[in-house]
Amino acid sequence: MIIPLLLLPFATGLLCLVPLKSLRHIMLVLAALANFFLVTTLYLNRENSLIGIWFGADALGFLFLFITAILFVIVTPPVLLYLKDHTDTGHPRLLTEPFFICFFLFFLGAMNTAILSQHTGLFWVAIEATTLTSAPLISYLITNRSLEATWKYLLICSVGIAIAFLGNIALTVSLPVVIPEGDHLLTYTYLTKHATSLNPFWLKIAFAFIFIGYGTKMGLAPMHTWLPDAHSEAPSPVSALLSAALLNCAFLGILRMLIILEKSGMGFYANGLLIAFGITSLFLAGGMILRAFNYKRLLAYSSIEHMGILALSVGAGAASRYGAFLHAINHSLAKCLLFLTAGMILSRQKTKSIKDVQGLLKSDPIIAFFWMAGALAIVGLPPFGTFVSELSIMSGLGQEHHWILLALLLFALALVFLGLFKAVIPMIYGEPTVLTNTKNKISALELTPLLLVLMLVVLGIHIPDQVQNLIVAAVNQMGDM
Amino acid sequence: MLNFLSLIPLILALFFAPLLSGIINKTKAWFAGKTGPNIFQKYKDLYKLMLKGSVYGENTSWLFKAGPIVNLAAVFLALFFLPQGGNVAFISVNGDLFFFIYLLGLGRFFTILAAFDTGSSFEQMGASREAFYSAMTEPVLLLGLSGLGFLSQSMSLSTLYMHVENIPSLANAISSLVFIFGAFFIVMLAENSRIPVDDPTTHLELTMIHEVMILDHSGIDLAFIEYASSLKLWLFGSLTIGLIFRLFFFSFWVQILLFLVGMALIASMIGIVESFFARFKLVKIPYLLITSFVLSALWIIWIIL
Amino acid sequence: MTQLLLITISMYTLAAFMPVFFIRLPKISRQITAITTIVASGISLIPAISVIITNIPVEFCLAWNLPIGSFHLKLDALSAWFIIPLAIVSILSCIYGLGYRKNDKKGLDGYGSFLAILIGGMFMVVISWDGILFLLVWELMSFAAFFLVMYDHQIPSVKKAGWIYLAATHLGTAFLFILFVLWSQKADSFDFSQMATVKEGLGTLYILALLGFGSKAGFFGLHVWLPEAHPAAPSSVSGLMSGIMIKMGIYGIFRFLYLSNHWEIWWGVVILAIGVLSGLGGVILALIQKDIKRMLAYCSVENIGIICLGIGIGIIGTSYNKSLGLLGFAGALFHVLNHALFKTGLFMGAGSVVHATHTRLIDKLGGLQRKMPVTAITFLLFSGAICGLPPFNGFASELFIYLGSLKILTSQSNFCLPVLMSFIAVASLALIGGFALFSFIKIFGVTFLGQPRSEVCKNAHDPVALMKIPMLILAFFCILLGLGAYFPATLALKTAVTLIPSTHFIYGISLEAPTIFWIIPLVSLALFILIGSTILLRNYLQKKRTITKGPLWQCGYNQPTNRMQYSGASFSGEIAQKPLTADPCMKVFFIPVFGFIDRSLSSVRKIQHGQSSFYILYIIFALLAVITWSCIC
Amino acid sequence: MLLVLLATLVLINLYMLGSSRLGSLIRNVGLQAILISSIAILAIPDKHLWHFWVITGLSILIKGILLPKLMKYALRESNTRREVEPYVSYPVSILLGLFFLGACLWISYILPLESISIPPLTLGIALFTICVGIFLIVSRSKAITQTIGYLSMENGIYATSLILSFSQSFIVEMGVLLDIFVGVFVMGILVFHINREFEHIDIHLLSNLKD
Repeated sequence: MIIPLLLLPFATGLLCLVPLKSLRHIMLVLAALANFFLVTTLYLNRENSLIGIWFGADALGFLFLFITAILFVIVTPPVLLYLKDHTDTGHPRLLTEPFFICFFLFFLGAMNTAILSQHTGLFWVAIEATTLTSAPLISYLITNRSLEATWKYLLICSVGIAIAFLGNIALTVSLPVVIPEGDHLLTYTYLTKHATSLNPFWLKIAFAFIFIGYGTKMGLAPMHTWLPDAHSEAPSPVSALLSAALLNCAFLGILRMLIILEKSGMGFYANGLLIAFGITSLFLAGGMILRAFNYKRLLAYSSIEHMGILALSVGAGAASRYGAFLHAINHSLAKCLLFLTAGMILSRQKTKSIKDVQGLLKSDPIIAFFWMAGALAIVGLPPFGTFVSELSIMSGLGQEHHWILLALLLFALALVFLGLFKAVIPMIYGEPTVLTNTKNKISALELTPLLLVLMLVVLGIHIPDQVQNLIVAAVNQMGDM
Repeated sequence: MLNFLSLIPLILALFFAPLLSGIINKTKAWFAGKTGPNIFQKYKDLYKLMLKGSVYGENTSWLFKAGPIVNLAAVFLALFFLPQGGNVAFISVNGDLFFFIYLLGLGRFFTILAAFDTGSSFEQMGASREAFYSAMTEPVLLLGLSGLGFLSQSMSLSTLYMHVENIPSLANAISSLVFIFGAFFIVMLAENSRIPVDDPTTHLELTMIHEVMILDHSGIDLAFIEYASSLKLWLFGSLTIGLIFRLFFFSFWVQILLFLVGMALIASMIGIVESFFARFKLVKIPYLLITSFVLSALWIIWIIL
Repeated sequence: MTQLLLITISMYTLAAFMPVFFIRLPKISRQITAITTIVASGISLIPAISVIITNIPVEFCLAWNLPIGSFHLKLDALSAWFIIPLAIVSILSCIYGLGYRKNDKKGLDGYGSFLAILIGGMFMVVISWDGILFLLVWELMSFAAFFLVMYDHQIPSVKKAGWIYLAATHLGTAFLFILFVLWSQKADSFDFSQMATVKEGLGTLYILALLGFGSKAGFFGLHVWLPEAHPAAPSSVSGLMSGIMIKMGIYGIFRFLYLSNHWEIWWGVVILAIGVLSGLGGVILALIQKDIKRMLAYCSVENIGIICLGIGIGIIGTSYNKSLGLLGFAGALFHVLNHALFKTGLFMGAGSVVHATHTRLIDKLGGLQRKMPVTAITFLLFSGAICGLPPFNGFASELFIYLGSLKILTSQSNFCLPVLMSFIAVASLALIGGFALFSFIKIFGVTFLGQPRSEVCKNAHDPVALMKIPMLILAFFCILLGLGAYFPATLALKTAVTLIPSTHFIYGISLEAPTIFWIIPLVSLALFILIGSTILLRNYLQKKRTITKGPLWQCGYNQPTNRMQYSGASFSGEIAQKPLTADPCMKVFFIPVFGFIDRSLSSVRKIQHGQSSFYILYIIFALLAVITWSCIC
Repeated sequence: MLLVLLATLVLINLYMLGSSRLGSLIRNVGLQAILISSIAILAIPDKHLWHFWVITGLSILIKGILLPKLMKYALRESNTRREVEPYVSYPVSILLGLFFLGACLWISYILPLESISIPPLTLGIALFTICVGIFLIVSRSKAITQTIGYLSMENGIYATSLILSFSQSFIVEMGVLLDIFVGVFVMGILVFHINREFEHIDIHLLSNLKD
């Protein structure tokens, strides 16, 4: 079951290089659906899917697999739409359309590989692969800004991940006895089993490097610097995927290491790091959002903020982890919704600056609806899932007696809230600056965000048991030590 | 709850109320070394006004007519709650003092609205001043009365003013009454627009307060207003003098006699004050009212410590 | 009864989604949405009344598939007491809203749905018995209100108002988050019944509750959003917001007291101080406004202050000698009801004025009582009520609070804190009342009396029937509750008793309203008789006299123009020479603080300067920091 | 023999810090890769692992020959020959380089590495290579130089991994190599395009995106 899941995106990606355009598009859609289908089947008979040396699907993995698969299905139509809009423009491009789709699928494949890989080294390879496959997507249309963004993304992430590799090396050093030809030595299962017998000093060093490395990819401050640029310049569906799926994958790497460290009794050390960087990200994002001028960058900063929340709430202790994972899901959905909507706004108003967009409610109400819904969801208001997840994170903090953290979190959230709505209210309300009468009608493909809204509402009002089980399993995997 | 015996002082009040202004004017005249107007002048004025026709300002509305009537009715009704000379009032029930105060408020409300209705800037100016000063007198009154409530452990206007046995010593009681008496006296001056707050006999509209509000009323309406204001003077006078009547009680009739004498005394005291003081500048008046508030606060402190 | 609760909730939900079904024909959808909401509110009255009379709470619990919290509803006397004004006010403002929006050409807008959500949210707030559920519906309510405030978003100032409202409500809710997290952590459950068992650390919770609920109720200092949001919102909504939504904050405080089973005396002192501050601050600021709806907003602050005085007297009395507090609480509860009625009415009146003249500045108005008599009469009546003049309902509730404090005074023979506090309460109530009279004379006089001050009044006229009827009904209620104050007063007492924690409760308290409430109708009757007879006398005397109309006496000046009239500004000239526009708290506290935070935090933007080499350096430094941490740890 | 190689490596690193000519930088980074692989061949005790040879061979091929060729091409496209105005001037860079060398050696001596038979000197120099790479990325102002820096950093990491953990498995090594290859390839393409768009590859002007 795992192998087809791994191969599918790459295979279809290669197939997409065929010159038949319509076929290509169908292929993309099918791939997305098939991917989701495979994930589901894999989940349904997860009992008899044992975790091998290289690959294996555990509870955490399933959580993120599902997020990725669902989001991929949802962003596919907008991607096709985006490609359709930009075919005939003679604008210079980094990739031809076939290659774009190919890389897009490879990106998915890389993420799947990362999530499924059980081997530290392999995980590293996969994460680096996600960078390499997604970088070309960012500057699909070549402009100064997109090239710059891509360059920074590539350079900063590569350096960061290289640091993570040093972490892996330190991990091997921390092994008690060095047997040549021991592939299984660096699997997460093995490390978790023998966590107590690892050399604590080297383990700590390893975590330090890996945390910084994958933290760069995850977008924790102050390693976040690539994130606003990449997210603001990429085609909106791509930024949606970057922000909603990719960051989670990097987070997974940290989580898996965290399990090992907690097992070996260094939880305080690791969690301290998570909390510290989480708070930093929260406040940095808050400060940035207070005076944001570009709505896509604003969304990027809010991603940083939410990564901060995740790190903080995972680090705060067992009680708030349920909320953390729930929040990971909610944030992915909400952020995807926002980025897709941002793409719609951009395609109509042709500007990314907040003060040039006004009166969406009048010019195109449906977009305004999506935009407002996304904004409400991202700041954690009912009836959206984020409200529940943030609230349960807070109560978790309370149960762990982290009152200062709770206060800081609330303060940062308030900052983000103020900044966000200072930007969103003028965008939605008031008289529109330019009535874009050309593309006012919404094509059916653009209604996919509606799905996201519905999912968010469902998660906010009544969490389905399947999701419940998924999260509980993940929490247990974090917990049992 | 209803005390029919107290209808007697009530009726007396209705009769003697206009006399007070006569006494005041006599006193002033005596101090100024003149003969002054007849002591029953007010009655004559009222009679004359009753027989006059009225002139109504253009585009004044029903409120202009309603003002004097509601005011008179309210003040008249307030009289029923008023204990006179330590006797129980006609109506006495726990908390009726608030009724008393707010009835006066109702009357004031309509007088001021009537003044506003004319649309004449002078009357509106007077209205503003009246509203402002009365807003400052109300707390003094209520604070004083609730202080009495604390002393007499009771909640009805009549029982507040009833004679209390076991006064530790007369001196003590008197000394404790000095502040509140002062406070109430000032309130009385302010509420009834006497010097030094307001000069009823002035001829410059810009400096008037109460008089300017009724510039355009004439005939029977003016009569109502005049009568109401003399009743009001009676009310406040008896509230003030009543403070002293708490100290002793002989018998119903004696009390009534003493009470009438006391009212006459109050009137002449007002006359004395009026002949010894000049009218204050308008900006000074709030200070006077604040003084009265401070006095009552002092009294509260005096009694609770 | 339980079914009725669920039916009500589902009908509100239905109303919220109604416009979606009628997306093609906005006019129909408006009406149907409004009707659904009205029916729902009507149904909600049934259980409320039955609970108030029988005093048997209605309860409904449902396991909820959320990580925390459960769908637990409970309608007890306290909730019922708040539901009654909620239902009445919302029904009337729905009707009023129909008239108000009759001829604005907006197509489909969220008004109806958000109104339904707002009302339904308030209903849920009042009956929810679980912390999470409470917070959820609380947020729903607040945000529905936000969307309603943004109704006229083409006006630039409205956007600012909306943002200020959002900021205020969100910061307030943040405190509520802390409150409930802390509380549930002590009780290890979000269920109110569990929370009620918490014994220690209630003081902190109380402060948090005051901050959180106070920002919604508009305590002075936290009130800055009211004068922005109420004028910005359409009058049908601002009536609802000011009449009942800010009372949700009061409900929260009552509910907190209900759930916390031990009170300290300083709680009472604190809230009494808040009451004095809000009352005086609110009324003074109301006095010097020139915008009619802003003035009404500040006046809401003042009335919240009066309610707080009542609560303070209640707590102090109770914590001193069990049964003393009842009157204070009952007064507060009663005033909640009354204020809901007349404040909504006032906003409706103001709305009709604005609707007719398209201005909110009273100095442009004047003499409207000839053009719009119904509005004028009702407005006058509501003003009388809000100034607490007999025989209107405002007088009854203020009388209650007066009696409460006087009762404390008369039950203590020597000095103690309660005595001092009740003296302060009495004095400040009197002062508030006086100034309220002052400011409402100003508003009513300048707007409706005298002569028109500008052209805007030229073609003013009474509003359509749909707008008139609610005002008349409210006016009727104001008189009814004033004359027949005895019955609601008794009910208020009965409700107030349930507040007092069992540790404090003693038996043998008379739950009859004081006798003076019997006197009110009699005296009012006497008043009417007197007025009538005076009128008769007057007419008799004037019969054979000449009644002429003449020019006014303007000190002999005989070309007065309308613009020479006393303006609102000059009317309150003794207080402040010129009417102030910005709120003092805003100017002194909030703007500087927020500016500071903004400036200091947005300095982090320098980090993102665009030089990738330095970005790499950040990573290296972070790495070094982490390594040092791993060495020291 | 090993010592000679190490010394050469150090010298090359210092030269990379000091040289301004991009062509020679590229050549040196290739040389670096080859040297490190040969050091590995000498230093690693057990050479019987078949995949060890494959890896080494591949890395020499890719990092030593292929990538330098690619970068040369990119360089030719962007008609720049030398690094002008670096953030840190060359003499200072060299001094700093010496400091890095010292630091790395010191670290490699104090690290608790009981189970490893490699002389700390080798480790120290491997770390030094990493430092040089990072330093190049940070202190130079041309995109291509940053690529070179990245490559040299990777070389260093590769060396470190060979020295410290030969339990790294074949697949992972292959993956790493692939990643690096693709990474530098993409970077090369980007450099090419950046140069087309901006008429230069000077990253001073790659700073439009900021807040």
